[in-house]
Amino acid sequence: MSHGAAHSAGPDEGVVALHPKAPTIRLVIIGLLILGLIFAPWFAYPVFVMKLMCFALFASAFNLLLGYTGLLSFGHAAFFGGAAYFTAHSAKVWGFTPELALLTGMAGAALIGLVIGMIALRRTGIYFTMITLALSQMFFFFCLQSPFTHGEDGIQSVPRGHLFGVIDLAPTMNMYYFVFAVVMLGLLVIWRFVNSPFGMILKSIRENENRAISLGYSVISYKLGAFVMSAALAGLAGGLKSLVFQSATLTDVSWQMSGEVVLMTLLGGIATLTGPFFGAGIVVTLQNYLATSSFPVTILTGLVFMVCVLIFRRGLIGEFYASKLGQKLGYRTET
Amino acid sequence: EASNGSVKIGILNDQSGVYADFGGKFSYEAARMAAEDFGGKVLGVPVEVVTADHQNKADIASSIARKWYDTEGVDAIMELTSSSVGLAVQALSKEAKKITINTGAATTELTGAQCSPYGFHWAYDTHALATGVGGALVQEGGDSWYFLTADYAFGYSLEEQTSKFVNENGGKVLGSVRHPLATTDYSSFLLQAQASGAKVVGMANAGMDTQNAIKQAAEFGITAAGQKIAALLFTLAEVNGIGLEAAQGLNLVESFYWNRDDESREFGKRFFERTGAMPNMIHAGTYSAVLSYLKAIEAAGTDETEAVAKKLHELPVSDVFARNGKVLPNGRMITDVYLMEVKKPGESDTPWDYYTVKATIPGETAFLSMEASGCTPAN
Amino acid sequence: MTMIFGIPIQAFMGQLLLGLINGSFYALLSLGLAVIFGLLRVINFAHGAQYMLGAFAALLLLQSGGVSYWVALALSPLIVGIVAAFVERTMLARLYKLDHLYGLLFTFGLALVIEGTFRYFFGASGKPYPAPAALTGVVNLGFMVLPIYRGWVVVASLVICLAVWALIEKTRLGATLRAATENPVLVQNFGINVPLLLTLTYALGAGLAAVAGVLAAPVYQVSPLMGTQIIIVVFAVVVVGGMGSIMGAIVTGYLLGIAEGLTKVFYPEASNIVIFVIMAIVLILRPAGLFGKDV
Amino acid sequence: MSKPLLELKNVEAWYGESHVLHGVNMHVSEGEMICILGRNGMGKTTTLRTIMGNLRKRTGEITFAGHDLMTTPLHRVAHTGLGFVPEERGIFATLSVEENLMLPPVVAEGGMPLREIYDLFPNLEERRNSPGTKLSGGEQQMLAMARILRTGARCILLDEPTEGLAPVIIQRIGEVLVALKKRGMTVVLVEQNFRFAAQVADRFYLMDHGQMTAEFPVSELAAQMGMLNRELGV
Amino acid sequence: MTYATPQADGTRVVLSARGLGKDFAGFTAVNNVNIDLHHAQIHALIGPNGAGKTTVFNLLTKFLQPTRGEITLLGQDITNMKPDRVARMGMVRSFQISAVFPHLTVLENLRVALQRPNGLATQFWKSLSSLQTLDPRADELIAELGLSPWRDRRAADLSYGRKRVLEIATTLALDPKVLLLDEPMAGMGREDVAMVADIIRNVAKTRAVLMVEHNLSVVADICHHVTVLQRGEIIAEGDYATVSQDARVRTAYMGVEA
Ligand SMILES: Nc1ncnc2c1ncn2[C@@H]1O[C@H](COP(=O)(O)OP(=O)(O)OP(=O)(O)O)[C@@H](O)[C@H]1O
Ligand SMILES: Nc1ncnc2c1ncn2[C@@H]1O[C@H](COP(=O)(O)OP(=O)(O)OP(=O)(O)O)[C@@H](O)[C@H]1O
Ligand SMILES: [Mg+2]
Ligand SMILES: [Mg+2]
Repeated sequence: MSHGAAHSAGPDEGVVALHPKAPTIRLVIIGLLILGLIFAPWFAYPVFVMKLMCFALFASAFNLLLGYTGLLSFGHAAFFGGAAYFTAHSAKVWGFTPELALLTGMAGAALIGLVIGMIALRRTGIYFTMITLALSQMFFFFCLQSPFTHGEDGIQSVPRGHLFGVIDLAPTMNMYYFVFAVVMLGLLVIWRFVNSPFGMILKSIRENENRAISLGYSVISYKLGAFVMSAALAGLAGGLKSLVFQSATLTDVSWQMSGEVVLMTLLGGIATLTGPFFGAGIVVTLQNYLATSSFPVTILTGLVFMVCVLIFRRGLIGEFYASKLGQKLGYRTET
Repeated sequence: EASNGSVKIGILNDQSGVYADFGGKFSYEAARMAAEDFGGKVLGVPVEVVTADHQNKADIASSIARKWYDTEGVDAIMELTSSSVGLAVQALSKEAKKITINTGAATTELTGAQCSPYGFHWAYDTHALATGVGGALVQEGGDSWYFLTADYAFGYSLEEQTSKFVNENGGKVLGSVRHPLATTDYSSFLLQAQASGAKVVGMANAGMDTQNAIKQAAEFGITAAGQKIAALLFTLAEVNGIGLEAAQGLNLVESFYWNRDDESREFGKRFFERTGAMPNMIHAGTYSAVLSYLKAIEAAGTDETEAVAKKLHELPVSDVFARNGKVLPNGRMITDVYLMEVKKPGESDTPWDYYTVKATIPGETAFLSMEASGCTPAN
Repeated sequence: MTMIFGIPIQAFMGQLLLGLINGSFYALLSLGLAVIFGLLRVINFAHGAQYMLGAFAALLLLQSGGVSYWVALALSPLIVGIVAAFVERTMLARLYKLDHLYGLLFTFGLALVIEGTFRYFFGASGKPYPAPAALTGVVNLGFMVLPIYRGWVVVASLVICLAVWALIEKTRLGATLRAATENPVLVQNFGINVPLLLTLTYALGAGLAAVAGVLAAPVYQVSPLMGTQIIIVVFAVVVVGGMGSIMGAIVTGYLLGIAEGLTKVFYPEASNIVIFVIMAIVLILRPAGLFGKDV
Repeated sequence: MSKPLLELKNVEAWYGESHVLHGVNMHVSEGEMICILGRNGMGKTTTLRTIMGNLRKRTGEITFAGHDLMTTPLHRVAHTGLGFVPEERGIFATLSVEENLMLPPVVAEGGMPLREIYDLFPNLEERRNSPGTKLSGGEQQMLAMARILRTGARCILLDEPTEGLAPVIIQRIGEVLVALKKRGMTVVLVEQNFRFAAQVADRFYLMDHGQMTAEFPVSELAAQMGMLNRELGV
Repeated sequence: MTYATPQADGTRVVLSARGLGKDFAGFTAVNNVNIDLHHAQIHALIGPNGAGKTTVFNLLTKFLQPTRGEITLLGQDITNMKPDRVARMGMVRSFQISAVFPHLTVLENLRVALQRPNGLATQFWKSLSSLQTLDPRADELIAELGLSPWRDRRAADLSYGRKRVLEIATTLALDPKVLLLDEPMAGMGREDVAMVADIIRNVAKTRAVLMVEHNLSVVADICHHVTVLQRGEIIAEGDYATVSQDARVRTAYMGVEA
């Protein structure tokens, strides 16, 4: 994110020797994480893990933008919550099957992303951030007033339906593996996106925009592409969440939600693939845990934010990547 | 007998968000009072009350509710402030076959189209507020109205229902202005209301919106100039919040007032000792809900949901909150509600003595009948 | 009666004036925000919380010490300023050398903490604060009845805004501060105590928010949520004005207050989003904002 | 010889962990112009930055006009009469040319009035209202120097003032330096452009790996050419 | 020293600017500049600091929109085009302040440049290894510019001079028809200057080159044609020998001693 870092990096920064089996070890770590999720319902509460996965996908989608194009959006709730409404509405009112409903939500989010992106991308840095915040706030008021969202009540009792008209998603386990599959697919898309020729151009734009232009890249189109992609995937996460909880409400479009996703990403580690997962895990656990304690959630959330910014700027996974062990395993940190 | 060695009641509501003062932590206190007053035990097993803050987020509420049911042996969830949470948790509980008694949310949907055989609604709803304010106030002479309506579903339904009663009682609605949620400055709307010449300015909004609107009405001398302000959803806690100076003369509806009779005063006093505040209808309603639930378990001789729900439907409700309450098949508990007027600063002699009761609206009028509710039992 | 856009000119004037009053708060708040952003390059998300703190400080001073409104008007910005200075010194100052986004994230967390704490101790609905005796009552302006207090708000905000603008733009202070944000070490090499300067600036911005808070206390409910509600709108005001432009923030504050006021008459449902709509239009036509320099 | 105006004794300095200055000894008398020569990365810039106090991790003795600079707070150093023109020029983008010029507080009498500065650098007057960094590279260099002349500093530290400048400008800067010296200004010059330095400096230091390895007056320049050629590859 | 003479015979004009002008808030940075770039020729733009050389570059490459005048590239009017379009048409520039992608390796820097011409830019579904097809060409350029030892180092770790070389390499990777180099030798050591001069001479055999340079010996050495700018206007034109004898050029730019 910080371009300043480029200059301070000295020529012979302490380079740690790569562990000879680093790539294999990295694969094993990822594999273990996936296995953990497959068997999670046996030792953790499935709805909780589903929620965590939805937010992890949301945070990863957000990270796609922040981590790999350096754009901090403070309006991602619009895509997440917007898609939740679209998915819920199409499943409940139009009777769409879950996969179609999700696609509807995604398409809607992508469309909002296109509109917001076209306006906001005219500026960069902090200006961009403020504009996304304001535009998503407009969308919030739209949702508040629009009849199809049912205002304060929200859309409730959304049917999970039958996947492809066949598999009933009402049983928790069916839903769990559906969510698992979709989230994995989403993450795979993000991973591929980041590690693709397109992602390479994004990275270079983040590093030096003018140079990228002079090489003939239409910077705005690439940024917009990433923005829409991020919006669509955030939408996928939101839609999925509305199916898991069978409701879509205003909280998902509020600006506090936009703040939460920033927190998750920051906490986990910007520009790391697995970071958002851990960030989402911590935030979701905290919220659930604190709900039954007498300590106010907002205060703790705020404190975590402050401490994170002041001390663990790289986030959990980011710090690990930057540690000796992480470097040995061949993880690269961007910030 | 009780299934798993205890009867557990969960109080799930907003304890840190915008509705924290509505019921908030004090609802938990009220629930514990009820459990203690009942004797702490039912069917020989202890009664436990747990609580959680859903932070006004439906998904957090849903996950807590599921977790309570699935892993913590909670038998019933109550309070459930805010419509979205109330509806979400009731729907989920219907699937999980668990009882919910909502005392915090206003929407009639809970016992209407989205009703549930295990879902109950205590304390108040938009219909009761609307009849209370709309109907009773017109009879008092406030026959021309102008609404300040929060621009979302809750506001519309309050305005719509109130207008209906105003019209039915021979009054007239002169106009309304829809203000966005969370507006801070109402002077412009108030000026429009003033210009309309209506006798009553109805506030079809909630929370901070109503508080600010009322304060500013006092500032612009609306009440002083002879117009009445009627707040459609406002409770004792909030009157206390803005102070009598600004709230004087305000009309509102609650289904409970601590200074109603000796019994309620005694309850109020005990509640005050525990919380430092007098109870409003949500607190008293939650107390009543817990008590009724425990009575139903005792009567059923089991804490099994179907049986308890059946008893809850059958048994009359009679306690400090509801003296002649009964539960309709759709889960709506009906009881008297009261039209209040807020006293002038000079008239109030004891602390928290804020209301004069101007009219009592019988439960049958205040709440929708089963037929009119839109709840189909198969639903 | 003369009509304008279908409403009596009297009513129209009244609404215009109300808009101006509302705009006074926007102007004061966006001014503080612009000062902090323009000079420290920090998006002060805690601005709403500081506004709330100002109001609460006045309230608590009144409740505990019977401190009058006028004294509170001086004292509570001072208190908030000192608290802000402490936060800046111990925490925020460490973030200047990083990407500006971290300042935003930090103050976002700070806002959550402050608001959460006040909500925890004072509940959500808040407390009333009486207007000072000298300013109670109303005057009849012919076209409307104006509470005297509101008139005072307009005057006070205008005076404060102009004073701050002059302080920053008409003295060398402004240039020095801008330079200090760009290259603090070099400015120190020129013999200027930069850390102190930045601390004072942040305190000034926060103090301005607190002034707005005290001014607002008798008008709105003093509540932990009062800041959250207004801050997002104020962000939009600052963006429309051109971020970092002091004059832009002030003028746009008043203008948008009026625009919002008029919307409340002609299309009330849109009155909360009108500012965002204007923002979107302005950004399409003039990406740098009305008064912003193209950066 | 009278007591030097600026004196460094056995100064060591670090960037974090990396030890850059290894015992620098140097003295400059009032009204003298000395030039520090040396290959890239030998610590010339660091020496100047250490004098100004920008590197806080340092040991040894630095005195200037009777002040102990080791204990002087960063923002007080300028008030002792030292002016600094940094390597990267340090022009402020958000300030206009004139604001840039007026930024450093006047620390003593005898600074150059604005009029004279504009006469010396007409480009600056012409562009005085445009943003500082919209100036071309050369103009920025002029601005950086002009800015210090205004403050009345007795001694200026110049870090590679000719880098990236057109020959004609270099010449002008040379003239300015000579004029300043005539007025009694003390100058510490860091230069890569040997030809330029040779025309203006009174005395030379050669810096190598964080130490002064040679020192000679301009009169010995011819004699030292062989050594310099070896060391600098000029 | 070889003074290459411009061929007076009809060489192809690839880029032509007519009456080019640029005002910044009332200040005229460039005024009435006419430039013709010929195929296979090196054209130098020199002048004192602030004369407007970089601005002319920005105008030609459309990073700035000219206030006046028009520009034709390969027979097409590009006066109102976006800079990336112009780059795609085959006019590529380097920057005065070195412009590389600091956190990418040398190889990756080159790949980024090669991606677009090879149609591998927008594929977000392909893997990174699909970019390996670009490596042979990238390695060729790396070798050609003597960057092989640093192939897998991050650009940020290179010395200033190497960064400049890398920037030239990425520029060449696009195989541009017109090459604009802003002070390509600034900050380079002696050997590097010679090497880069050789490279420029070499690539210019098949394309037009416009360069800004303060190093007059290089200009004298490799440029066929020199334009001297002062205060935004052209004060002299011709080959180096002619220009360097011009009295105005001598006082305005070189100083009397030159
Ligand atoms: N900010 C820094 N952090 C760490 N090391 C630094 C820093 N700045 C400079 N150095 C190192 O300190 C040494 C001396 O650098 P310095 O800038 O003083 O050299 P110099 O003699 O001025 O060179 P040049 O002629 O290139 O300007 C070099 O090895 C350089 O890499
Ligand atoms: N964006 C801008 N806004 C205002 N003025 C500008 C802008 N860009 C350049 N200028 C001015 O235009 C003039 C020409 O600048 P330019 O950078 O083109 O000079 P140059 O010939 O490249 O000089 P140098 O050799 O020092 O790089 C300068 O006086 C500069 O201050
Ligand atoms: Mg140096
Ligand atoms: Mg240039």
